[in-house]
Amino acid sequence: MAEESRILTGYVSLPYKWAMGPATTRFYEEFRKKRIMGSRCGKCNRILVPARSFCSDCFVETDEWVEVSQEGSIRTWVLINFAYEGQPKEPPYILAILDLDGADVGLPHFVGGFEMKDLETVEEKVRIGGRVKAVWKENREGYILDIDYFEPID
Amino acid sequence: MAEESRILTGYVSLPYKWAMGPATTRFYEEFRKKRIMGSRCGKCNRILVPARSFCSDCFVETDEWVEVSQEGSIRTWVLINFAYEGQPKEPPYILAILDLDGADVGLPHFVGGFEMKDLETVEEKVRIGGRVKAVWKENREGYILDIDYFEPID
Amino acid sequence: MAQAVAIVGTGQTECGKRSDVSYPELVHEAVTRAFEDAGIGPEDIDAVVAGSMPPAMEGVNNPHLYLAGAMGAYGKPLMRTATCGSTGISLAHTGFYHVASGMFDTVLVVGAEKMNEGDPQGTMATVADPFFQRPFLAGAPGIFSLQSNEWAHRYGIEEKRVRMAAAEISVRNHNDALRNPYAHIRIRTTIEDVLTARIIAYPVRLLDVCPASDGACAVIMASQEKAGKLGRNQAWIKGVGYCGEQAFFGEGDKVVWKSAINAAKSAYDQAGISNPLKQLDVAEVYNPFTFQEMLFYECFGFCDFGKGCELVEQGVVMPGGELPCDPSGGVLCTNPIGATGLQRVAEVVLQVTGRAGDRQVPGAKTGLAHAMGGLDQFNGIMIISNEL
Amino acid sequence: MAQAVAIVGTGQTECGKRSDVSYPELVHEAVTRAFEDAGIGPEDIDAVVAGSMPPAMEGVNNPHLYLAGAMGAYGKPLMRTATCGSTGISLAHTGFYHVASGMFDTVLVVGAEKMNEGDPQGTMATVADPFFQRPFLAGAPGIFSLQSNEWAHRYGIEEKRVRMAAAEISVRNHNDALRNPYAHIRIRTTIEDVLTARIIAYPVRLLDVCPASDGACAVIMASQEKAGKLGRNQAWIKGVGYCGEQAFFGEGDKVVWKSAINAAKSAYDQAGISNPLKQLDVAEVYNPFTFQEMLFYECFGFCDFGKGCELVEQGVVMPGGELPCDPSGGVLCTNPIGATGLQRVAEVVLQVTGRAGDRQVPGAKTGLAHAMGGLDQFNGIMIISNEL
Ligand SMILES: [Zn+2]
Ligand SMILES: [Zn+2]
Repeated sequence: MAEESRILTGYVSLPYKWAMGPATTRFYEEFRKKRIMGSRCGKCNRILVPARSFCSDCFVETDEWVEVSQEGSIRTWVLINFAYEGQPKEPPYILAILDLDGADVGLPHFVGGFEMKDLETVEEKVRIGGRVKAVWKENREGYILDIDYFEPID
Repeated sequence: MAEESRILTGYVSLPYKWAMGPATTRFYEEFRKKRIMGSRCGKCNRILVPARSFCSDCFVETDEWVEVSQEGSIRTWVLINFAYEGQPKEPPYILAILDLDGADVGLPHFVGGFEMKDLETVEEKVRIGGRVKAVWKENREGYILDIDYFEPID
Repeated sequence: MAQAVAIVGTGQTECGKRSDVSYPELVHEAVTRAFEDAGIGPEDIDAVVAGSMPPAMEGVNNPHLYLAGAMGAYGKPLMRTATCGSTGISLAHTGFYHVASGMFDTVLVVGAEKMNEGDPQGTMATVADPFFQRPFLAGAPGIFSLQSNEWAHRYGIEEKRVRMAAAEISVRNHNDALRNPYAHIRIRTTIEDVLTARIIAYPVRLLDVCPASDGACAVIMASQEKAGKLGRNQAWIKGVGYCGEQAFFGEGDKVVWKSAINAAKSAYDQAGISNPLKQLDVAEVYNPFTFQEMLFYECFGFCDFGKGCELVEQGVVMPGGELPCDPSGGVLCTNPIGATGLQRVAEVVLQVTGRAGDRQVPGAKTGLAHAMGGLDQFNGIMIISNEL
Repeated sequence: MAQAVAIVGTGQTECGKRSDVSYPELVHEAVTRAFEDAGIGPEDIDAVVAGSMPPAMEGVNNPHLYLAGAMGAYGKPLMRTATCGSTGISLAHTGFYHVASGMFDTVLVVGAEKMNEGDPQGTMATVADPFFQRPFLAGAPGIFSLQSNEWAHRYGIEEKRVRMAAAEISVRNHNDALRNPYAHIRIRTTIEDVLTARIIAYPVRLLDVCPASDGACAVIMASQEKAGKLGRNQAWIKGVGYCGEQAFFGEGDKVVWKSAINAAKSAYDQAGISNPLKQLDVAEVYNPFTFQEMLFYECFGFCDFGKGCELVEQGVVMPGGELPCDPSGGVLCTNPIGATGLQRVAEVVLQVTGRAGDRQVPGAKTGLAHAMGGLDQFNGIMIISNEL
């Protein structure tokens, strides 16, 4: 008896109401209209995507909003092949950092639109530097997943 | 448009498997048999309830296990009258710290077994120093809620 | 004592339900104001110390990352300190150790919370172990009511008297909060209002309890040399104390409360304070619940044990009294938890540098800032003076 | 530099799936061993610094309370430091600032995690903001694979070569772990095993990835005076560095990686290190993923950028090489995250005091301990030597 150790199982579940603030609210209003917006930092001159209220590096407020392209190139990518709690889709799927044309920072998103049977079929479609284009969902809620994925276009 | 701030709602839900360790495992095996066990610290000589593997004050391992009484007195109590996520029962209910006979530390648990219409009816039954006795559930799982509540007995 | 550490700037946001901004934007607001107050910018900061409640409060599990840009932390050492309710004072201690070590000249310290983004009492119920205590922790009101009832019973203070003194504290705090531009709850209350408000967790009624607030507070600390170069308002950290107790709520004595007593004693010893009532000019006592504040008076040596009510009845801790407490309106009217302890520090800094506006305690030179956390197991103190 | 701070004791638990004990019991084990190693007891400790991952990892939201008794913290100042993956090194920094400030003579520093109590990758996905990044963070493997692929592509290192070097690192770590009584994964692997293991997140395969471990580590720090009185094994903290980046994963350059470069630079400057390959005798590089370790070699100045593979191929970072890395078996074989960075510190202490048993690097005098966290935004370093 003495040296046993039982396991107690349980869940912690909590609800959240995250306030977007004006910049993210506006960014997602534009998103519904299939526009990807960036904001320019007057100090370092970078176009930041997603558009935001202050520059991450410079601690100054951004003021100018500019639309960036829905096309860009793959900075880096990974094929996800394991499962975890709260995962947004069934593996396998591809995560990537994308450099959209006109933006100075990378955007994390999915690359998809083709069958991912095995690594070989994936490597035929996806490579660093490869070009991609946003594929929008029909019903858009004003959220990052309004873009279903970015599709390879070269 | 500019100054709106939308709310994004969501949930974070995660599963847990808490290892009890040998002391808590044994404590709850005894609990199933309706026995409340304490452990004695050889340094400060206190009987600690729930029984545990080391003394919270002295950083020494406890060795001797002793049964303590299922009766005790109310050190302090509170009538809970508000709701929150994950709450163990519908308010109103009474939380208390109980000094069980034979134990040197207090045990948090419910006081119940009577109707809690209003503060007046509650104050007739519950007072600091009042005597209580454990009321066990029929089906015990080896958990602190195997005691349904402590019932006033004076 | 260590080498001298000054507080050279403070910045606070307006508090309340701040769904007009995101959590990072809220923090950005406080930090911007701290920079303005100190007359410096992020380029002058050598390290950043940040903290909040357990991140389940906002559901973003790496808050010091989420908020990094909002604190101007890019390219800098960044530390996260988080001790639950006492986070704000632990943040101030961490910043103090950073500068006192001689490793950094200027450190930005930031505490923040957006309690309206989550379920505060649900989060607080999960601070306890899952084996024994979790079902019995009805958030903060449950814990503090247990303590208050035990305290009143121990000293045989009759209920009517305790409730009246608590009501006077509530009215005082609500009045003070009206003079603090950063405070959350801004209503004028009467004794009658407090005594007849809805019961939350007996004896605690609605106007005895703090709100769930969104807010942020930033404080800039500097070495003596750096502070001298800045040549602006300076307050000096004279003593710090913190003490912890057992994980089991029922184990310690929460009336003659060791962690509160010891935290104050350490800080007093360092600051050379032997008679706090005489030597302190202002005290920002962490008071999420009116009743609990009187218990702190006793543990901090403002009066003998069991005599907390008298300080209220005699006006000692009221505006114009010998030791006005919580001129900011206190935690009772504003509680963005991760910021709350640091707001106590910021208020004492404003008071001892004579910049507290309508709520200024005339001639305040030395003050006490306090915060408390855990399930009533942690207390932390900082003594701040306008003289080195 | 600040006043001298010694490490006078370390204690580690055996790591793995430790469901034989509760989380507090696990911590008690490490702390007991640290006291034994230093020849002191809890009564000699002036303050306790504790930390772990975001508490969602174990589902107990106030870990420093839950673990207070297990650390002998009753009646003492208690600080919680938590910076995600870099927690262990941030803990060591916090302990260092405590002692260096002159406020405390002897400080107990404790890092712990019980990753088998929760869902580690699910927890890690919630470290990111909910607005933009959360869906795209497939825990740690996703992030680190993105980084590794970008690194290899940037320098045109062919895939076969990278994978072979990574496999050699994996085999080295697994062999070393067999000589570390505290390590979790204890299997002998071959290059072939690593190259053909199941893909987790391409290019990362099962044997390129750290496990989810339960484990705890405790370190005792002391002032020079106190260390002298103890008169036992002493290691000295010669330099510390930490650097943070932007909250947005896609924003910074993760190849020429500013936070890693700057953290090392700060620590080197303090320690007087200009040629790390020559002046360091051992390095405990935080390597949850084989590929990433080579990137750290470059950022820490062990070689030029793009040349990380060469250090493996030429044996420089292998046992018997000029700078053996991760003789403990590293993070790759043992990763109780909140303890992991502190385990790096403890291993370097054991190495420079000549007490690392079968895995001792002969004559090691000075070593580097490292940890990393965030979504690849935080790096922290500590340089430790057997000479003051
Ligand atoms: Zn900029
Ligand atoms: Zn004992």
